[in-house]
Amino acid sequence: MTEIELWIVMLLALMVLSAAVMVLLVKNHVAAVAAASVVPLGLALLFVLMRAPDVAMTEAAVGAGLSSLILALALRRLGLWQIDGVKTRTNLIKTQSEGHRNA
Amino acid sequence: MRNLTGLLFAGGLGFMLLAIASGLDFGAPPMLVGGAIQAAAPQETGATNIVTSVVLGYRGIDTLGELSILFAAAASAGLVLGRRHTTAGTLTEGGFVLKHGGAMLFPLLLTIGFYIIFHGHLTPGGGFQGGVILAAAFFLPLLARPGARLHHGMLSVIEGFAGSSFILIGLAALSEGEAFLQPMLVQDALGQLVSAGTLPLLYLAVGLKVGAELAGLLSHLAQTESEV
Amino acid sequence: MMPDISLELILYTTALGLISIGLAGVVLSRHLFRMVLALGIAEAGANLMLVLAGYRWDAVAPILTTLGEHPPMVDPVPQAMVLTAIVIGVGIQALAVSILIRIRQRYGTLDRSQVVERMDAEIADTASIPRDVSQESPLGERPLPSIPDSTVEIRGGHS
Amino acid sequence: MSDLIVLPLVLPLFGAFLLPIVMRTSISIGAWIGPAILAYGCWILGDQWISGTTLPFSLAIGGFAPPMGINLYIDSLALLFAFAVQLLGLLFWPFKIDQETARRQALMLLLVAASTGLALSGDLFNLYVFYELVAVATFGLIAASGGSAAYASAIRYLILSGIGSVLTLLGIALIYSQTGTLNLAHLAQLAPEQLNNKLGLTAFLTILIGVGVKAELFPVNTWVPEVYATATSRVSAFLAGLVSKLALLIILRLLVLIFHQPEAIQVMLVLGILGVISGELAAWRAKDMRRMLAFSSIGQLGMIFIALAIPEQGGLLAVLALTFHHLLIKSGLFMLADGWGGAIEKLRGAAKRSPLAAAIFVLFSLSLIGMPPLPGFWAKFTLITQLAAQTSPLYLIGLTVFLLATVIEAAYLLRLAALLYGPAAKDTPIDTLAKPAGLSLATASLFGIGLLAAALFIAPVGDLLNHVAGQAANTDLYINTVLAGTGGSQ
Amino acid sequence: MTLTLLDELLLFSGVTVLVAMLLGRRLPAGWMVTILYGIQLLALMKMAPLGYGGEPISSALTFEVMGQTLSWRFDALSWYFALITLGSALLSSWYACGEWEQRFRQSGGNLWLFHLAMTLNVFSMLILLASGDLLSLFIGWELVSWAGFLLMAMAGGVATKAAMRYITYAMAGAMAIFGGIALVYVSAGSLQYEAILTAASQMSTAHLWMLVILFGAGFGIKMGLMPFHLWQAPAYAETPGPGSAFLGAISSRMGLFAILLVLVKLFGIVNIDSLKIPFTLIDARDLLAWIAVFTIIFPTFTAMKQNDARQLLAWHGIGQGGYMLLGLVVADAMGAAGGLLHVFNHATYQAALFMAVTAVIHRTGTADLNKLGGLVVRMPLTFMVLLVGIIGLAGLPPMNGFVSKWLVYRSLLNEGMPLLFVAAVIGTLGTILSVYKLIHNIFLGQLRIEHDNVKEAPWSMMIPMLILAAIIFITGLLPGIPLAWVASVQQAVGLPVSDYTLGGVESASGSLDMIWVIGVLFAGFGIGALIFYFAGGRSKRVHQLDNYAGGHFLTADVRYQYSDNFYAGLMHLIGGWYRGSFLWLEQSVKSLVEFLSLGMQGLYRRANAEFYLLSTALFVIAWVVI
Repeated sequence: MTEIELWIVMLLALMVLSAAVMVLLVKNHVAAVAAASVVPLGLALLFVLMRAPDVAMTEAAVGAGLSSLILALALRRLGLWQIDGVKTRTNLIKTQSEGHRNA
Repeated sequence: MRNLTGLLFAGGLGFMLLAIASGLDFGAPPMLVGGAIQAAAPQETGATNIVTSVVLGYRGIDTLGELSILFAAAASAGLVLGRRHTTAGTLTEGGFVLKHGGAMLFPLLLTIGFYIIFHGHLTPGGGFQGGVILAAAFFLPLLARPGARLHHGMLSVIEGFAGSSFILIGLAALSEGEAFLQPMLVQDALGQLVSAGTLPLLYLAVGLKVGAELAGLLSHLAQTESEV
Repeated sequence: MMPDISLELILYTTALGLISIGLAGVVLSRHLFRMVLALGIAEAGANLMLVLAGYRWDAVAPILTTLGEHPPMVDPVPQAMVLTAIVIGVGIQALAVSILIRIRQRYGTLDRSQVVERMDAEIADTASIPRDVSQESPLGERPLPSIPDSTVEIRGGHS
Repeated sequence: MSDLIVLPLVLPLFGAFLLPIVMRTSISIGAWIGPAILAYGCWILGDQWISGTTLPFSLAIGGFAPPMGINLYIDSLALLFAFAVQLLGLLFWPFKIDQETARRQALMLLLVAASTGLALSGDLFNLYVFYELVAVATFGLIAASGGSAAYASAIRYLILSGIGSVLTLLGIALIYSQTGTLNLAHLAQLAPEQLNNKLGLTAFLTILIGVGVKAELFPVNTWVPEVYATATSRVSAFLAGLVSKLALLIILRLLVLIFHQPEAIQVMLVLGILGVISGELAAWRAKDMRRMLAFSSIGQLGMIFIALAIPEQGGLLAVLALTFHHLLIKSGLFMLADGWGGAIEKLRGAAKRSPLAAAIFVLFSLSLIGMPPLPGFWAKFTLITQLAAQTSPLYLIGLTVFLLATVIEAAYLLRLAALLYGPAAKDTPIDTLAKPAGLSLATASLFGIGLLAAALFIAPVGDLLNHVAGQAANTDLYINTVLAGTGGSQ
Repeated sequence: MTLTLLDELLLFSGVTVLVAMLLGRRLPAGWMVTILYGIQLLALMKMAPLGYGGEPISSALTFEVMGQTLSWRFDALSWYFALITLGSALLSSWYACGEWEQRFRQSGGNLWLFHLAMTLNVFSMLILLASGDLLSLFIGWELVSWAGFLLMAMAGGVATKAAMRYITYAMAGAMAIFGGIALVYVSAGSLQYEAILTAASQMSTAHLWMLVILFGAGFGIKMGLMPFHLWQAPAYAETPGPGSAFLGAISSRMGLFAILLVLVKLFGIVNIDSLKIPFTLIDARDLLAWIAVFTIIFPTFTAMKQNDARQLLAWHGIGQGGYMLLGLVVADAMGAAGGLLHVFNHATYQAALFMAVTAVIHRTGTADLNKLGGLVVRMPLTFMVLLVGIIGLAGLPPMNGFVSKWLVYRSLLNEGMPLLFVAAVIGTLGTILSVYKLIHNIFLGQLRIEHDNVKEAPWSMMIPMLILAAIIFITGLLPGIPLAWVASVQQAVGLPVSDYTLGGVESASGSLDMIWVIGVLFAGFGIGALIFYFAGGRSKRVHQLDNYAGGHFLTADVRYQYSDNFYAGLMHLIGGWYRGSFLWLEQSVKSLVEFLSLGMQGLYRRANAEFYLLSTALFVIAWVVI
């Protein structure tokens, strides 16, 4: 493993971890889903570096693509699709109102 | 207070596990089974992609279980969400790009999907990845034109036949006097499309099943009901 | 220059960090949807952990490119298992999400404690148990009357 | 012949995949597919038992010799469990025909297949896959039972079980990193050198907690009361009766074959004791029958965990006796709860409405309490003699808790029995009282008959269990059977 | 397989159960069952040599289950208790036939269940008495508990509540025994009596202590020893009439049987002697003796407070158990003989008393001591029986209770235990006071108007009562008859044997000849009568109301006899606090369970239970790993 790879791994690790923390901390559900899809994306890149192309493909297709799609569709049906985040005040700490459905 | 305990808890857990994991010999796995499989896989399964030979050969029953899980998840989701095909209230009509792009992408995605599935034993990729792409291919028009419905009947037929053909291929080996799911028709032509005998067929089954199930699942999730 | 920190540590930290963050998220979130998201993160961490189990220094991906002699390969078995695990994870996630949709539809909320409360009440109703609050939970734990949304939003907005 | 043992595992999957298609064309044909497959599975497994094939044997799937491929390990214990799975699947078959029949029956078939897999599989990751399949099928079946509460309990169960599966996966990853194999026999061979350390212990504990979710292990069993209260009785019966035992079987195998650390055993003992305390005490105040049964089931599983903490053949015998006893009893009781599931107060005088059901309830209760000469007594007797023989004081605590819990159990079960036989509440005519549905009652009586038969033939049953326990406790036999002639150790 | 005498007995008993089960709904079932009890008694009589030092008889039936051998056998101890069991069953069942049965059925009672419960009780008691190893002992023990529960609970309502309380206590006791059995099994490697006998002598003190506590508590609960006595009185009192006669006579003696078998015979009372309680002067045996004495005193004084005749008798039943245990714990020849003899004597007079009270209930419809009185003129025979019974209960000559109590007192004095003696005498004082309350409030004083046309009890009920009264007197006159059996029991359990004669005991430390005592007594009465008649002997029959109080003549509608709040002064002095304290103890245990249960339910209901539970789990991991 070359030095440059090591740096990349480090960056990816940082990205993945901070995205994971983001998922829990951001108030907006859409942002949370977005952050949640960054995690598998970063992981997929990591997997490539770990010499696991099959896993990387699957993680990208299933984890990043499909799962985000599912979550996004669900968000819409749950009525949590609030881009601006004015009404939605739900995260780890605050919970009460979860915003009204947009449609 | 609550968050503090939570963070302490998470940090402590992570640290503890890290302390444990640092005892592991990173980068030099024992390779007991892995090594043996690497040595034997090309001859036994005829696949150059050893992951594929593990997925479909050595751990074929895992894959069967996984398919079943996906099937169970789809069926459960279907049970939960019900069958009402009332529709399409609020999903906004896709724009021009989405509409026509979707139409153009459809054959492309289909081709890529099947390509990935069929070359799963030679190159990275295989049934799951290809299946997801197939699902995307079918789901894309749905995004573009919310009014369109997937043909659920057809999907479930594909799904059922794909799944059962996976098992049938396995049972065929059994009826030949071999073990269940034993690879058959392995050719001595490593690197060729036909080298792996029944493996690509299995992957095809996997791909179709995954594709059909995911497409069904997605369309279930996508349809909005008037009562919501 | 080589950074001072080893690859090993970074990778294990990532994997175990993801698991910890995910578990902490599941345990701490008050919103069911966040719990599902957090569960996905924890699962991703476990997958990474599994892949790490098969990693080998200076090895190539487990795909034969040349016949005959080949350089050392990473362990293919964990990769196969991760493949399985990923798909399992997404299946469960889809199911969870569809159940969430139903809950939201029925109860109008996804707040964990509210959902549990309503569920308990419903179980008691179907079993036709007389609801005697003072018996069910000590005084301190009785649910407070719900605060209208508007008040909360105002407070939430200022904090 | 022995190759066919794979069929009870595969055919239900096959049936499940095909069922939606067949149902689409003909419901009447489709309705028979499931029962037919299960009956065939029963026949194959029973035939295996009777034909006297030398047990145990190992069956490599795909023809790949065990450490490389996945194998099924069939000893008497596995066979017994597999048979029980098929039989109970048949007994708890969701006969109801409606719009969702296809899906529900398909899920049931998947559940049966996965449970069979749990009983037979000899590979750690494969066990994980089947475990997840059981979980997903269960979520579906719970949620399918309808009410909003069912959805809520299903999602809570799902999340808890998700935590469990993450922990299990972590444990598997740790084990694999250390040993490079997942085959149980192979692991058993390597364990004394490689897993007899902190890492192995951590791996075991993560798996214990992960799998413990289904086995109703103490800290991760909060789902139990709400799920059993909301799912249909048949599903609850299958879960409480069988699935929890199969999760237990995984732990049992791991404990016997791989992890011998005293700490592992201690933790399990402590958790078991806590489970007994929490379950039985909570049941004391339960106000409806289903939740009472659920809590009592937690307590009983706790007792089994206490038994599991005795790592000898005698302990295994106690585990098996308690397990199969609880399997019979709890399944039967949940069948009675189909109709009697409501508030306990409403059951006043219900014995007059349905004397048979009340009699069966009393029979089950007495056996659960451990009244001789019913089988429950022998199970408990085996356990306490084993417990008393241990030297560590922790076991004596376990013994004490066990005995006290039995008193509490007797108190609440008999309180219910006394209500049943008491006078009906005023201004409720007898005809309006609740009554278990005919089919459920028939199933429950079947279990009752089974219990009585076991009481009558307790001596041969005891010998059989002892034999099974002996086989299960024999690590060398396991290793040799699976790895024989493959030389796959290195 | 040839049937031994024991097998025959058990077979007959089983047949009785079957007959009660199959034919119990028909009217003559009572007679059939009674006859079958008679046949069982005959079968028992065929084993009579056992009562005179014969060799034990084993059952041909043995089981081999889970590595344990189950066997059954009869020795003198079993025979003696079986005799009492079957005798009281026969008489109670006889008593139940005829009028009582009809009344019971008319008032909505389930006669079938009654007969079934009775036969089951007898059968299970025989099984228990026949136990040949600890495991079969436990099986019999549980069967007796549950059969007793059935009999107690069948009346519904209050009875069911009392029975629930009983079964909770009984389960706790059974579990203590169960635990004890497990410990014994581990140290002896077997549950056969012989193996335990050899192992018991080598057990460590701690081990023996644990076993004594477990077995003592377990068996003591059944006996109603303090502080586990609260369940007994309500449970026995609420059972249908003949049932309470039967239960009161024998049921709780099963506890004594087990104590004799396990603590006395297997562990040896001498071994128990060596268990010192640290920092005090007393040992385990003294502890048992003091428990026995307190069991005599407190329930007896509680009995004094009762206003329901059945409750009063039932409380006495608990107190009398104390005498038996006391005699056995002293464990010299006389004391043990007294304790064992008291079992027999108690069974006779307790059954007679319960029957008499039931007869009163049968005729008047109440057992409330505040609502009765003066019945002696209407039910003279019943009065006689009750009188005989209470004389026996109080332990006065010429009835049999005197003999056994005398033996116990004598041995206490002989062995130098004056404190215990004084305490036991206080108990007897309480007994005398309270049985006076019983007979006074029912039979003496003013007859109530509503009871004016009450008749004597029917003959179907009268005959068993008279038989019992006769037995009470005869065994009082000739205590040598039961003492012979008692002597062989003493021999069988390894206690010193007393030298008995037909009229009592004959030993260096004290002798008693009841023939002489009674002779003197009757001679005294005779002399008194002679003096009376020679001195004029004028007596006049007057009507009860031919009397005046406060200068007024009485009329039938005026209550001049106040039976309410009997012994008010005494009650004021001692009342209340002791029984209340035990109730408080019981309540607090129950509340503790309730509280914990609430907590546990809360644990399972918490919305974020995962958090607490998972973190506990992870702490466990941390604890183990680091």
